[in-house]
Formats: sequence, structure tokens, C-alpha cells
Amino acid sequence: MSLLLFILLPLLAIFLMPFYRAYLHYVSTVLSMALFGLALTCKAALPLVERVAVDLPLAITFELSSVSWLLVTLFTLSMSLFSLYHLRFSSNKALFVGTNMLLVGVIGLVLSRDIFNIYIFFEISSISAYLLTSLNQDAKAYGGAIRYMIIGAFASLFFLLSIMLIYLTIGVLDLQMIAQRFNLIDEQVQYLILLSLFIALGIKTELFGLNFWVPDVYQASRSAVSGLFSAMLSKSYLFLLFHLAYLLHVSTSQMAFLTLVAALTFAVAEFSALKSRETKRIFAFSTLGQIGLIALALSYGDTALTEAALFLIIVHALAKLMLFLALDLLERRLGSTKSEIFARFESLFLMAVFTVGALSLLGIPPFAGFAAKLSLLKGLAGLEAYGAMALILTVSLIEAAYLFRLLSGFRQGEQKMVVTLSPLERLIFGVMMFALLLLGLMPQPLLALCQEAAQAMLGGYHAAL
Amino acid sequence: MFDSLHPLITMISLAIFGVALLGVLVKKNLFKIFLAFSVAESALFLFFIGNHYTPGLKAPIAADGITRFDPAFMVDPLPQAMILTTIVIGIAVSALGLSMVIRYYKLTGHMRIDKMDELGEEQ
Amino acid sequence: MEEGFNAYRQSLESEEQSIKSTQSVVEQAIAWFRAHSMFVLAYGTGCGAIEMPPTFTSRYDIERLGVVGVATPRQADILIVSGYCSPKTLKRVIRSYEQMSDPKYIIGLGSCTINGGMYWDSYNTIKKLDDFLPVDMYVNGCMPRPEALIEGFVKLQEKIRLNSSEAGYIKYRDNYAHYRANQERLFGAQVAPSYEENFAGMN
Amino acid sequence: MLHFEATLLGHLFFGLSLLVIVALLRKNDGLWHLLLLGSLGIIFYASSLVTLFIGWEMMGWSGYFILSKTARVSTLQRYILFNLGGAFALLGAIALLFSFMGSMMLCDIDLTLLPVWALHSVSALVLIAVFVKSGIIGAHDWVVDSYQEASPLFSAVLSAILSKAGIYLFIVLLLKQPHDERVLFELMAWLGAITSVVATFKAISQDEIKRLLAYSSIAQLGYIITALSLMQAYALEAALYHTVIHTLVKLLLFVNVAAIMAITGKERFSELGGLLYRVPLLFVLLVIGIIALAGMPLLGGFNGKFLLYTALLEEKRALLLATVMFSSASAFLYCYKLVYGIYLGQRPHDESPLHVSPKSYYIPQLLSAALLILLGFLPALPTPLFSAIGVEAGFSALEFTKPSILNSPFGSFNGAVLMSAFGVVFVLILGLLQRVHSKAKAAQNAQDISYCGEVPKAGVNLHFGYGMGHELGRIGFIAFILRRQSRRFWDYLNLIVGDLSILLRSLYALGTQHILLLSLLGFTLLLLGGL
Amino acid sequence: MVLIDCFLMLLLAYGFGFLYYGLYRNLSARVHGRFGPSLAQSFFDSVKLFVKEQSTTFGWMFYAGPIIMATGAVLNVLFIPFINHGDSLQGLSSSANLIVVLYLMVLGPLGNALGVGSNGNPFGVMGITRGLTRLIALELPFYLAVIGVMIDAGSADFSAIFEAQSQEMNLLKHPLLFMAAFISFLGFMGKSPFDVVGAPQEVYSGPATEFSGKFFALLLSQSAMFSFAKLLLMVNLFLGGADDLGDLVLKTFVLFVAATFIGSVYARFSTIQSVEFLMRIPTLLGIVGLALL
Repeated sequence: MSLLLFILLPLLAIFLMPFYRAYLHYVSTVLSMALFGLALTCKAALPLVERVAVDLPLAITFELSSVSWLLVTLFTLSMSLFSLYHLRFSSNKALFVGTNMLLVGVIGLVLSRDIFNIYIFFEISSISAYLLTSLNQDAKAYGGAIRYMIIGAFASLFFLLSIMLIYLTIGVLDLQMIAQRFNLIDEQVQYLILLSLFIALGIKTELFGLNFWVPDVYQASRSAVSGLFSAMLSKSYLFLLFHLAYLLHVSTSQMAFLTLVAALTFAVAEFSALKSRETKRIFAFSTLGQIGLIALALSYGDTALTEAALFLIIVHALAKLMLFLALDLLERRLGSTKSEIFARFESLFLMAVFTVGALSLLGIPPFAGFAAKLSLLKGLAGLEAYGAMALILTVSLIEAAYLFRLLSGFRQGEQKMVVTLSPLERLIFGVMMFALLLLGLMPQPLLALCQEAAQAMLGGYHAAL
Repeated sequence: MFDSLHPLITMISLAIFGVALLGVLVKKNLFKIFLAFSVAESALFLFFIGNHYTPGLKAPIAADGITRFDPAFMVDPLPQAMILTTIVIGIAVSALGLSMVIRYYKLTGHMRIDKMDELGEEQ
Repeated sequence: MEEGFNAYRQSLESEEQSIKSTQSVVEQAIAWFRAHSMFVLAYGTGCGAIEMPPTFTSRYDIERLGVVGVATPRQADILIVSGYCSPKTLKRVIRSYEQMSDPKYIIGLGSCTINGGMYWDSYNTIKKLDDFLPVDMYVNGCMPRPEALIEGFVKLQEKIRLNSSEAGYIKYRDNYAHYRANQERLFGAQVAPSYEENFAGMN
Repeated sequence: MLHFEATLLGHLFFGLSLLVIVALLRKNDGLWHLLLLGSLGIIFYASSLVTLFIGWEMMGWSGYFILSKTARVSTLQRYILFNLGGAFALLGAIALLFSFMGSMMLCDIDLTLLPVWALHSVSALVLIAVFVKSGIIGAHDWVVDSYQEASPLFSAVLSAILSKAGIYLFIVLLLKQPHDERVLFELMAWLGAITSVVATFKAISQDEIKRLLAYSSIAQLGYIITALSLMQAYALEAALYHTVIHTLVKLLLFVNVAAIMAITGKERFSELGGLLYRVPLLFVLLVIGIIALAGMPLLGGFNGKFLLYTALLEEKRALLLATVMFSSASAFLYCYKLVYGIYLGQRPHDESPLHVSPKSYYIPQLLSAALLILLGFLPALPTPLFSAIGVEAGFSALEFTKPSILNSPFGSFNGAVLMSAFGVVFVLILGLLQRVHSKAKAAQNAQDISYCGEVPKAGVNLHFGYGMGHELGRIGFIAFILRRQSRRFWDYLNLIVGDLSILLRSLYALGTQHILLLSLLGFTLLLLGGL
Repeated sequence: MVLIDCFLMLLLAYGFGFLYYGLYRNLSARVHGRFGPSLAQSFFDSVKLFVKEQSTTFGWMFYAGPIIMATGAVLNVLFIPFINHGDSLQGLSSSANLIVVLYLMVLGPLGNALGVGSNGNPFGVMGITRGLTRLIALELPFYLAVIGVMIDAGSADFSAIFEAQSQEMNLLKHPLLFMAAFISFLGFMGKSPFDVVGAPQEVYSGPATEFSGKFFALLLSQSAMFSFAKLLLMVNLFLGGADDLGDLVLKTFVLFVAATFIGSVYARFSTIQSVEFLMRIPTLLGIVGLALL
């Protein structure tokens, strides 16, 4: 049960693609479900370290700590839901390649413990993201993809610069060893490395100041694809940013700066969603907002808050994927993605899906978002961070404003197009809605997992303080 | 830290890197932007390899007669391997980017970055 | 039969004795109260209306007799038709009279209500009020002074005390058809709705 | 997440909500009403702060989805934003409390242990939730709009029950305050009184029926809030008593208005009138309702107010009592307007046919009318329950002699004597009036009114009495109140937030190269700053 | 025993009511320089109206309205004790207190309003609206004064109020409160500055437009008893209550004469003027009186 399976199997599937050209979606569904099963089975043997030795000094190590296990399970789960949803449609080669490469890149980011290895998966996930953005093959898709590539390339430049500086100064690539020797480096160079890392990963985790490109990309790509982006892509980079921050013992003032940036992301994104008319951009802003919230929680470096953040990651991924898949359904049936489409379709089930998704995003009981928001607020109150609490509470009022404006569309409009869902789609959305409700009413088991993951993530950081 | 780096190479590579970034920011044509990015990347490679290379040592290639890696008179092979993979990745990214630019040009008839107005709120 | 004012007085007094003997104490008490509290409808119909305010002021002070002006016909007992009466006014007068509750009395001031007075040949006044409404007490004089008006009230009090059967309201009720015919002849289509049902089952 | 515990207070409030929702259950949105009842059950039987909050929010959004069937989008937005604003304030308070108390269970919440600033901030946050829910004067626009635009039966539920959730929250969370830290409750008392005065005058000048009833609910809740802020056994009893009465009265009035709307299809005073002799039973029920609403001694409405007055007297709050009595006296004007506008006066000449009145509207009205009359006869009937709740909340027990005698620190009165005296005297006078010499004759028809000798023609609208309250606009002090509009403040705020959002959104419309320039600039600034 | 007591109180109230009403007409006549009717003229008027042959009615609500109004007046009389000690002429006041009586005074106008509303005459409703608007402003100073009295007495029961005034009348103890209460008492009595409700010319005698025959009689007799009840209330609250019947007559007479003379001197305020006046000076007096409690 080596960790490499997570990386190799999807790549192998891409390689053997010509053999099953017509059943691509079935293959990717089976593949992602298998990986999901695999992830669940190796829960017991945590933490799993695997060293792939080419020649003794040159070795690539993969580590599956409880945090990365949680994320890998989340990624494989969202991937299987995504491909289940696509079973109905005709097989699309680019989509198959893109999604599987994205899965590999994202899992690689989370697993690898070697800085250069991270760079490779950084590039793999980026390339697959560029490909997926341009799936619609029209001017809008290509425009979005090109913009994404330019900014992605800019980010990889800085990441490359930081790797080179690290290697030039301490000559080692393994994260553990970098962590030990990091404070040997000269003060300015440390700051330069951290800064370039922050810029590179900041662009990828879509923090404030560096995330102005995100709404365009979400608007350009298909809704289902943007669902994948918000469920997997930004989450993995978020984990990476804070994993490196904790490993390299970033100073408290820099952590405070991160908190400020995260708070700004949350507030600015939610505010700018208020008057937007484009549904995909609204959900993009909402994703940015939630990322800001997760970053805010992670930036305090406190186990309770990190536990809440991880729980929020999972809940947000589920809710946002559901919303985007439902939006994709609508987009395929009605064509446009203006926010008026909410007034032009007639399907009780789909309305329920949007309502459950919106309420969970907002953190309204009895859905999962509430448990996340409550533990977040409890953690903040424990740290007496009352400013952050006030910010979260007031800005989520803005969030409520635009989400309920969307929901109120159901009552407006006259001649509505009846949208019928296939039993499979009803099953997928039903499962996801039930999961959100279940997590809302009984969050304890998942919270315990997140607690354990939080301790694993912050173990080193607390030891050093 | 700057004393251990080779001053001349660092200066040249940073200069090239600056020019490349300037190109990315100023140039309007998408082709030129992607070319500027690959120039910037190669500037970084130059910086990295230049500063790491100690003159007089052999390249770490298993030629005839040398079967085992010997740090005494062989250069550290790791950066070489890294840069090689990065070059490959760089080429892959620019290939994908340029093919998209061509497709975009076929669809919209222009390649100017400041005229890309399909996305945004007004539509 | 003697003529003149005194003769009329004697006939009234003798009639009073004869009626008093026939009525029970209760009816006499009722008549007494009706006489001692008379509500006049504050409705000046003609030129004589100017004579009524002085009667209420301190010089003549009719309130001593228990006379009070009220605004609505519902509360009023007495309607004073003061002077000439054009058909337009007569329509309102009839409506108000019909809305007053029994027993109700009408005092006609001046000769215009008797035979048209100086407007005898005018095209727009009615010549004889009695054709349209049963008048109980006439006070003559081309606009009688307040003393005459008070004299009229005193006489009316005595008549009310008699509780005699040919009071105006009974006459109106009994031969309503006659009055109604006159009214319809005068007003034609604009006659007010008839008040027929109100008299059913009253006597 | 959900912990429950049966308390007397919970039984009282849940009993009331059960009565209201079951009485108004209809087929078309019955499911949502049951969900609402479930969420109310969660609130009233919650034993942990989180459960309380879950019930609170579910009540909020289930109400939203019922309201969304009939209301406009702007009203829905106003409803949900105010409710969520209150709920998030409550969530902040819960988080704060948890950080000091360490546990979420209600039983070990002890406000005396909190430091002063924490006590004030927790109380302030909870008060925001209470004020928003009961529609205190600044935050009352959503109440008025949603009552007006909800379906008549749902506005009955809204006014009878949902507004009481705030009261329950106050009793559960804030009642056990340390004595000297009550600066907030002084403000709250005055806020309640001022709300009742302003809402009463606004109610008088309304033309739509449901808006009038909405303002009247706001005013009545102002009394309850003033009563609660006195922190005293009899004041708590007054608050609870008035809550019960207000629920019954509003149920009666709203269902009555719903019946009228079902019959005539109109909902403004100017379009109604003269229905007295067509639906006499509805008229009698409405008269019972307004007698209780105005707080006149005969029916139960007076008992709650009597206890409030005596509590205020005992606390020597003369000016506060004067304000409350002033507003409850002027409440009589809108009570009469409600009766006159719909039933009395001349019916406008349009002879649109009346639909038959649905039987199911009568049951809730008869039920609450019977209860009000019972409470009129036996005013002290619920006192043992209220005193038990008071003891449970930490106050001293209340004095209770007989169910018919309601006693208070400032004197008692016997409801049975009052009612039977009224009955006996009424019958005596009726008998006298029948025996009297003068016989009553019915007027001929609607035109047979004393109208200065004129005969009112059919087209003349004689029902202009409905405009009762416009003359208040000419009285200086009241005109000042009527001109104050908190709606303008909220709309201005909405405008600012909208502009800010458009401004910030323009950040996301930057060109690619501008974005790169910005990040490069950020990089260099941070670099120079850091070195 | 209580029944006889109540019946006696009603008789007294009826008698004194009409006596004072006749007195009022006589006194204001004397002020106008004329003799005025006999003292019992109002009694004669009401009896004459009772014995009228015919009185128009507009349905059962119109019939019930005046009855509720009369019941309200009668209840007021019964619930206010005539004598401030002992158990004679106490009526039912033992089972009620001042606050109940205050709010019972609103019951009469409700009956009147319902009756007037049901007959459909627009003038009637204009009168009622004027009455209710004026009622708002009337009750403010009166409540301020009553609150002062209750706080000073420490309870709302009449016995406690009498006991608090045993040494010194409230009139002397709290002159400001008395003044505020007296001004609004004028309004309650419907005396001249504040008699805009039933103005004959403007609103066709206001609420009483459609009252004919026995209904108008009932209206007159209940307003007589109601004004006597209010006189009684003022006496109990501010003049220390009546020790015996003679003291009762004296005090009510003094108070009544003062009200009559003020009434017959002032012209009529319009609704807006009376509301704005009552909300200024008397309310100010009341608030200052309360402050000095």
C-alpha cells in the first residue's frame, strides 16, 4: 500500500487512455472511487512515510500525516462525486486528462515532503488547471485560461526563486532538514525566501492583493470545473502555505500580517459579491471569502482554530462542489449564468439543493456550516480575538444578503422551464445534501479527526515556540 | 550571503530577469509575454547554475570509465537534475500557452492582452 | 257663536276641563313633562329665523320655559317655520319634520305661512303651509317680536298639556295621503322618499 | 448538538405556539408551519446555548420560506437581514459566554461571574437579538413590511408567536443580572416605552389593516420589554401575562382580518365598511379582541397592564409609568379605528358580492375569545404558573388568594365582581329601555340618517370616518413622531454598502498586467520594509 | 346589604347628577345675565325624552351601544366609594382599586363609539374622532396627577388614599398635581373650553346626532351620573374624600361651581388647540408635581 499509488494510478490511467476512448468517465469514476477506498484503508497506518530512493542522497520522500490524509480523502471524494456527475455526458478526453492530472498534482502537493517535488506538483496542478479552464473552447474560455497562465507563470517564477535561494544557502531539499537549518541562513535572505514563497503561494491560495484574477477564471471555466477548483485546488495550496509557515517558524508579526491579509480577503470578497449579477462570479467571490476565513483561522496557529479551519475546509468543499455542480446542471439546460436564471427554472429538488448549499455556506443551523462557524467563533473567543469575531459576524450578514437575493429568485419570473433531474443526479445531490445535514447535526466524529490532524500539523510549531 | 554568490553572474542574471519582467508588464502582444516568461525562467536558471558551479570539476555524467559518483572532482548533480526538469516544465507550459494564444487569435482575431474584454461583470 | 280672540280662549278652556277629566293621571303627567321640556330644531327656514336668537338671549330668556335649541331633528320636538317658505326650503323642512320623533309640533311664524302674506303672488313661495305640513300654532305679525314668539310657545304648552287628539302629528299620520299628494304635486319627481312605513303600527 | 430539558417557562411558551400554529394549520403550507413549530419547540425546550441558537435560526429561515410565497423581494431581504443580524449578535454573545463559562449548558450560565465589560457586551448582544425580534422602534421596518405582505394566517403566526421568541430569550439568558450592573436595562425600559408611544401613533395613522396590527404588536411588545427590564417578580408576571394575552388577542384579530379579507378580498379601511350586519359574529369577536387589546378592565387584556402599572409604581418609576399609560390610553384610538374601518360606518356603494366566510376561521377566534372572557372572570387563574416560573427564574413567589382576585403590591381587584356587575347592570338597563314608553322604530334604509334635511345620494361616500388619525398629523408633538422615519436610515445604509461593494468589485476587473504590477509592487514594498 | 348600598348610591348619583346639571344651566344663565331654567330642568328633559312616542334605532348594535355606555357610567359610580370610612355607601369599591376605575372610564366612550359607528352617520364618527383625539391629551396630565397620588399613598386602593390624606388633603400637599388634574377634569366633564366633541353647529351635535327618544334620554342621564362619578373621583383623590353625606355635597358642590364658572367664561378650543394646550401646561405641571413628590 505505497503512497505512490495515489500518484501513479491516475497517470497510468491517462497513459492508457487510447484503449478505452469511449468509457473515459466510467474509468475516472472507478479510479477515483478506488483511490478514495485506498485513502480510507490507510487511515490506520498513519503517519506513513515512504522514501523512494533513486540513489541514497537523491531520494524523494512522501509523507501521509493525519492532515494530509484528511485532505487526500477529501480530494478523492470530491473527484469521485465530480466524475459520477459526469457519467451521463459523453466522454471528453481533455476533461479526463485535465481532471486526473489535477488530482495527481493536488495529492502530490499534499503528500510530498521535498521542496522541489512540491514545485513539480505545483506545476502539474497548474498546467491541468489551465487546461481545464479552456475546456469550453470559446473566446471566453481561452481568454480566461491565458490570463490564468500568465499569472500562474508569474507565481511559479517566485516559487522557483525561493527554491533556488534555499538550495544555494543550505543545500538541502527535504522539508524536515530545511526546517532544522532554516535559522542558520542570514536574516535578510530568510526574509527574501519567505517573501517570495508568500507571493508565489499567495497567488495560488488566492489571498487578498493577489486574487484579482480568480473571478475571471471561475467565469471562464465550466461551473463543474470551477467546483473542482474551489473544492481541491485552493485548499491544497492553503494547506501548503500554512504547512511551510509552521515548518519554517514564521515570526508572530508575520503571522499577524497573514491574519490581516486573510481578514481582508474575507471582507473584500464578500463585499464585492453583493451587487454582482453573474452567478459564477458570485460563487467565486464566496469561495474567496471562505478561503479568507480558513486562512484567518489557520493564521492564529492555535489547535482549536486549526481544527475549525480543517472542518471548514471539508464543509466548504462539499457545499461549494454541490452548488457548482447544480449550477453546471442549470448552465447546460438554460445556457446563461446570469443571476436571473434562478427565476427561469422550475424544479423543487434543484431549489432545495441551492437552498441547502447556501444555508450551509452561511453557517446557518442545522447544516454543517454552522458547526464550523460555531467552533471557529469559540476558538476566536478563547483567544480573545474579538475584532475577528465582530468582522466574521458582520461580513456574514453581507454574505447572507447576496445569497438570499439569489434564493429569492425562485419566487420571481413567470414562464419557467421545467428541469428534470436523472435518478443518478438526484442520488449525487441527495447524498451531498444528506452529508451536509449529517455533519451539521453530528459533527463530533469529523471534529475529532480534524482535532487529531490539527495537532499533527501544529506539533512542530508549538514545540519550537 | 551575497559574498558567497558569484557577483558577476548574479548581476547578469538579475538584469536579464528584470528585463524579462519588464517585457511581461509592458508588452501588449500575448506571444511576446510568453516569450518574456521563458526568458525570465532562463535568467533564473543562469543565476542558479552559475552560482552553484565550481570551476574545474567535471560534469556529473556517467561517461566511459566513470561509473560511480565521486564528489571530489564531480560537480553536485542535484541542481543539474532540478534545472533540467524545470526546463522541461517551462517548455510544456509555454507550449500550452502559445497553442491557446493561437486558438484565441483564431477566435477573436487579435492577440492584444489589453483588448481581452470577454470576461467581467458587464456581459 | 261669538267671534274673536276671547271666544277662542273660552272654547279652549272649556275643552281643557272636559279633556282633563277623561285622562288618567299618568297621561296628564306625561303631557306635563312634554310641555315643560320643548326642544326646538335650530333650523331657520325663512326671514323670521332672525327673531329666534333674541329669544334665547338674556333679555327674553326662553330657556325659563324649558325650550332648548337642538341641532338634529331626531332630538327635536318643535319645528318653527319662520316666514315665507320656498319649495326648495320646504323639501328640507318636510324631510326634517318626518325625521323628528312623535309627538312633534310645528309653529308657523308670520302670515306667509297662513296665506302667503306679502308674497301672495310670488312664483316661488308656497301660499299655504297647512297643505303640506300640519301646523299646530300660528304666530302672526310680519315677523312677530320675541314676546309674540314666547306667547306662541306658552299657548303651545297649554295645547300640549291638553294632549288633545288633533295634534298636528296625529293629523299628519292619519291623513298622510292627503299631505303626500300635495307634496308630490308640488315637487313632482324630486319628492323625497316617502315615510310611509314609519307610521305603520304607530296608533 | 441538541440538548433538551423541560422547564415550566418552556411549557408555557410552547403551549402558546402549539395553540397558535395548530389553530392556523392549513393544507397549502402546512409542512413549513410544522417545521416552524419544530424550531419553536427546539428553542423553548433547549437546555444548551447551541440548541437555543439552532432553534432560533431555523425559526428565522423557515419563516423566510413561508413569507417568500407572498412577499416582495425587498421585504424578504429586509426580513432575513434583520433576523440574521439579531441571530449573529446572539451567536457572538454565545461564543463570548462560552469563552468565560467554559460550558454551553444553560444551567451553569451565571452572569455574575463575568467581568463588567463582558457582562455589558453579552447583555448588549443578546438585547440586539431581542430588540430585532420584537421590532423595537429602530428596527421595526421589517416587522411592519413582513406582517403586511405575509399571508393573513402567517402574519397571525408571526405576530402571535414569533415575536415572543425574543421575550423567551431575554428571560432565559438575561434575567438573573447582578443588581448594580443594570444601566443597560434602564435604557431598555425607556426604549420599550418610547417604542410603544411611537408605534401607537404610527398605528393610528395607517390605512392598511395589517400594518395597523403590525404597529400595534410592536407597541404591545414595547410594554412587555419595559416590564421585563424592571427585574422584579410582579413585573415578570406582568410580562408573562401580557405575552399570553397578546398572543390570544393577536391570534383573534389577525384571523378576524383574514376572514374579512377572504370575504371581501380587500385589505384597506378605505375600501371596507358597514359589514356589521352582514357578519355580526365576526364583529362581536373583533369587539372582544379590541377590548382586550386596549386593556380595558372587563376582559383579560387589563390584567397584564394592571400588573405592569403596579410594578412600575412599586419601583417609583413615575415618568415611565406615565409614558406607558399614555400610550396604552392612545392605543384605544387605533382599536376603535380597527372596528370602525371594517364593520361600522356606511358601506361604500360598490355592491361587490360577499363570498361565504370559511368556517375554519371561526374556531381560533372563538377559542381565544372564550379564553379572554375566562381570564376576565378569573384574572388570577394563571398566577400560580407564573409565580412558579418566577421562582424558577430566581424571584420570590407571588401572593395568590383566589383565582378571581388578582393581587399586586399596589392593590388587588376582583375580576368576577367586575364582570358580573357589568352583566347585571347591562341587563337591568336593557330591561329598563325595553319597558320605557317610547317604542323603537327601525330606520327605513341606509339613507335615512339626519343629514341636514338632505337625502344622501347613493354615490356619496359616507364612510370617510376611516381616515381617523390623519388629524394627529396636525398636532405638533405627534406630527414630530409621525415624521420620523427609520426606514430612510436603513435605505441610506444599504446605498452606502452597495456603492462600497461596487467600488471593491472594480478591483476584480483589473487587467492581467495591472495585477502582475500590483503583486510586484507589493513584493518590492514588503522587501524594502522587511530589510 | 351591598345591593341596597349600590342602589342607594345609584339613586344619589342620579339625583345629584341631574341637580348639578340643572345647577350648571342655572349658574351659566346667571353669568349670562338671565334667570335660566328650574334646577330640575335636565330631569324634565330626560323624562320627556323617555316618554316620547317614537325613537329611531339602527339595528341591535345601535341599541346596545348606549346601554354599554350607561353600564360604564353606572360601574364607575359603583366602584368609587362615596364616604371615606366605614362601610356604608362603599358600593363595590372594596373589590377594585383606582387603576381599575381609571380604565373603567374608557368603557363608556367605547359603548358610545360602537353605537354611533353602527348608525352610519358621518357626523357621528367625526364627533367620536374628536372625542378620542381629545381623550389622548386629556389623560396625560390626569395620569401624571393620579400616579403622584398613588405613589404618595403607597397603594392604589381608595382606603389607602384616604388614609394618606387623613392629616392633610392632597390639594394642599401636592397643589401642582391638583392643578394638572383639575384642568383635565374640566375636559372630562365636557365643560366649555374642551366641549368640542358635541359642538351642535360644527358636527351636528357630534356623537348624539342619531340619538332620538329614549336613547338620547339614556345618553343624558348616563352623562349626568358619569360627571357626578368624576366629581366624586376628584374629591376622593384630592380633597380627602367625604367624611359624611353633607361633607360630600359640600365638596362636590365647591368643585362643581369652580368648574362651571371656568367653563362659562372660556370660548371653545378646537381639537388641535385643546390637545396642544393639554400637552403643554398641564403636563408640565404634572411632571413638576411628580418631581416634587
